[in-house]
Amino acid sequence: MTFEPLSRRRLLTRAGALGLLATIGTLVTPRLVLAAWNKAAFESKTLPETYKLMGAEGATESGDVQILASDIAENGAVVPVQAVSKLPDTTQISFLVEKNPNMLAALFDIGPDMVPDVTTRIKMGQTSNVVVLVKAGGKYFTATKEIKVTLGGCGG
Amino acid sequence: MSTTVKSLSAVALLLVLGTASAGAGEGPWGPGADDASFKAMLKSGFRSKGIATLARLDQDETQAFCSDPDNVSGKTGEKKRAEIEAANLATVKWPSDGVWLGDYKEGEKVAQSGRGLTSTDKADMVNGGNCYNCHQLSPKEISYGTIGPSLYQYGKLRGDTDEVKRTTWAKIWNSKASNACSNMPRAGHMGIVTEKQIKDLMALLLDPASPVNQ
Amino acid sequence: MGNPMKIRAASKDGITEVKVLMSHEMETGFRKDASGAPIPAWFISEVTAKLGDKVVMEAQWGPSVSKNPFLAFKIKGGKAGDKVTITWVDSKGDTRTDTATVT
Amino acid sequence: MKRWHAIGIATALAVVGASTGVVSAETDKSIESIEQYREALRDGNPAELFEAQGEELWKTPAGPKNVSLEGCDLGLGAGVVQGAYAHLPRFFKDTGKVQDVESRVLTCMSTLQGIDVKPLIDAKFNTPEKDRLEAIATYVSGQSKGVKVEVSLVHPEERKAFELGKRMFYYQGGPHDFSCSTCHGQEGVRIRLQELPNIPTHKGAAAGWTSWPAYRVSAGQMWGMQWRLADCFRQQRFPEPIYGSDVTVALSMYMAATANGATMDTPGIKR
Repeated sequence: MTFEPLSRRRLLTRAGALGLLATIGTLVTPRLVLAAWNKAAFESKTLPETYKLMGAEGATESGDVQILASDIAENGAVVPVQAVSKLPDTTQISFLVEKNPNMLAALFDIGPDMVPDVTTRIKMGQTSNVVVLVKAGGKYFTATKEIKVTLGGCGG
Repeated sequence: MSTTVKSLSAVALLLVLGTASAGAGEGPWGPGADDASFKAMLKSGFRSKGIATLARLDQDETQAFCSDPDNVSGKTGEKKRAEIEAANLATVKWPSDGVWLGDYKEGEKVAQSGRGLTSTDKADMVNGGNCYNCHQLSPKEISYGTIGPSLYQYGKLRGDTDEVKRTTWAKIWNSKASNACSNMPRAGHMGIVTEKQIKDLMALLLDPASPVNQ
Repeated sequence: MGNPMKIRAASKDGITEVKVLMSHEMETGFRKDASGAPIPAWFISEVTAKLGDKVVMEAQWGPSVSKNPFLAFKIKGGKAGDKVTITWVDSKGDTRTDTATVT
Repeated sequence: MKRWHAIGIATALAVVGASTGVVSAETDKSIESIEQYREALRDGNPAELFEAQGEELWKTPAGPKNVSLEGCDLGLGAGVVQGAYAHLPRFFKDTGKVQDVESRVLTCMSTLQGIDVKPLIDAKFNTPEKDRLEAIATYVSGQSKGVKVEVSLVHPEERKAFELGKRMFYYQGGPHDFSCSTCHGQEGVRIRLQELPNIPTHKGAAAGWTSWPAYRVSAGQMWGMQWRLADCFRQQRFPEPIYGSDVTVALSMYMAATANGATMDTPGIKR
């Protein structure tokens, strides 16, 4: 991928132009850490490396993290996934797909005003484990689920 | 491929439209769907695109017969049906070197692929057999269709006698040889797959080592 | 300037549930066009959600979020009449902001 | 239909021999899981984005005459969009033809806006020109969501379109001998994991007709019935049906009238 994502500063400048300037005061609360787009993590090609670049080495499986998704996706282009954390002080929720060329799909930094319950839709190139990685109390926890991607239609 | 289809399309549409309603008076169509109106609609409604030329709308005798649901259901056309089956059986080309079975692993690939011969495909691409679209074969593939019967354990249930091989080969080469209006394409006869691909499909169905027979 | 988002925000039992549809190609950079030339990556890389003036969520996305992205999340608090504002920025620097009223 | 189905399968079995070993428990589980997947998609259908675009296109002045499509008569009177889709296709006096939503919108673009629609008809799918038409069809269909399908067969041209559509449905051709009926003429069958509506029945026609236009998640595209039919024909290995042509409208008429009484659930979302 050859592009330069906007720096946080530029985002804020743009956002300011859009009338978000008034919120700067809120943005600098310590809870919502404003990281720049983590290019290295999004472009890394192995799970351990991605964890390392996210500062999530040593993440452990936790029953308090849930990944909700159907066992089979009818199409890999759109796979609905929901992550729920029951851990106190959850500040980040990420979705990773083990067998995608780049594992990290999406990362959500959530403030104290959020219920740690996020749903999105991701692309999967093939049947794979999908990992929800949660940061809570400064530590990382995971939940993993295999989602089968099927071939549909007549054209395949 | 193109030669087969061309020779088939040589059978004029006119003949087709005559045959379609043969034995059924006006056919099962209501007012307004007479042959002339239908033909005009086809002519104005389609255009050639890529390898899918307008000639593909010209039917052979089998297609014309099977475009009448009364013929398909057996309500009409009993005698014609037998003639069509005999004519299709006569088209079957048996393996040129006497070898029936190829490589089941290659056969699995042919069975998986539904590609080829559409208006967006190139003429020189390798066509698929479309098998999984309609049949269950290897139990490892959960995404299979049900328009055709399950072929899981096909060989295991039947053995590999010459009779089974002949029947299976004929079914793949020209499905209409045994069932005039089968939903299954005439894979060999219409040039959809090659003789080698059919051998590989034969192995997928009949080789004891094939995943189909586990 | 992308096409408008569709935002729904509904408050129930002290929780505001927000659902967002965004109009975006989300090109991975791995695809090729008809002539075989690679189609460059182009995707929403950052999403910000606010309730009123307060930022509640900041997301970073890669190109494996699906085309025309869907996002659902829950905010503690919020009541009918409050405003929910979503802003996205994509990898070309294009951006879009839309606001919905909580029902 | 029933009889055909029974005979077809019986013959197939006679040829192929008895067939056992279907892993049905696993299949049921797969189907259940796919149903969950589809349910998850229904909550947040990107088709809404296209509906919004279509509405804007409908209401924005365009073409040499610089007028909007708001004066377009979709059959319920000039400017009435609400419920119009549920009554299409229908016969229109001004054109002397039976028209579906797409062909009717083309008429309005031509007469009201003064647009030369030939390039729009000839444009490929998945181009900005065609996407605008799809968006408009999506908007119009959304204005009939929840409305009962009520297509008239009273006018002789409407009856004729229905009968011609029925005949086309069974028409085989191409190297694969496919007709629409090959896949859509039996009850309870699938291609791969995709269930196929049995179009000649009310239930099957309703399942098909009331759920298009639909957002296709596989490619992230918004497909109206014209695109749906064109891609069916592509997969049938037929030549290309011309956008808005009589044959496409006839097939829609056959489906819509067979679905009469069902409730529109558009725009839909599909694999």
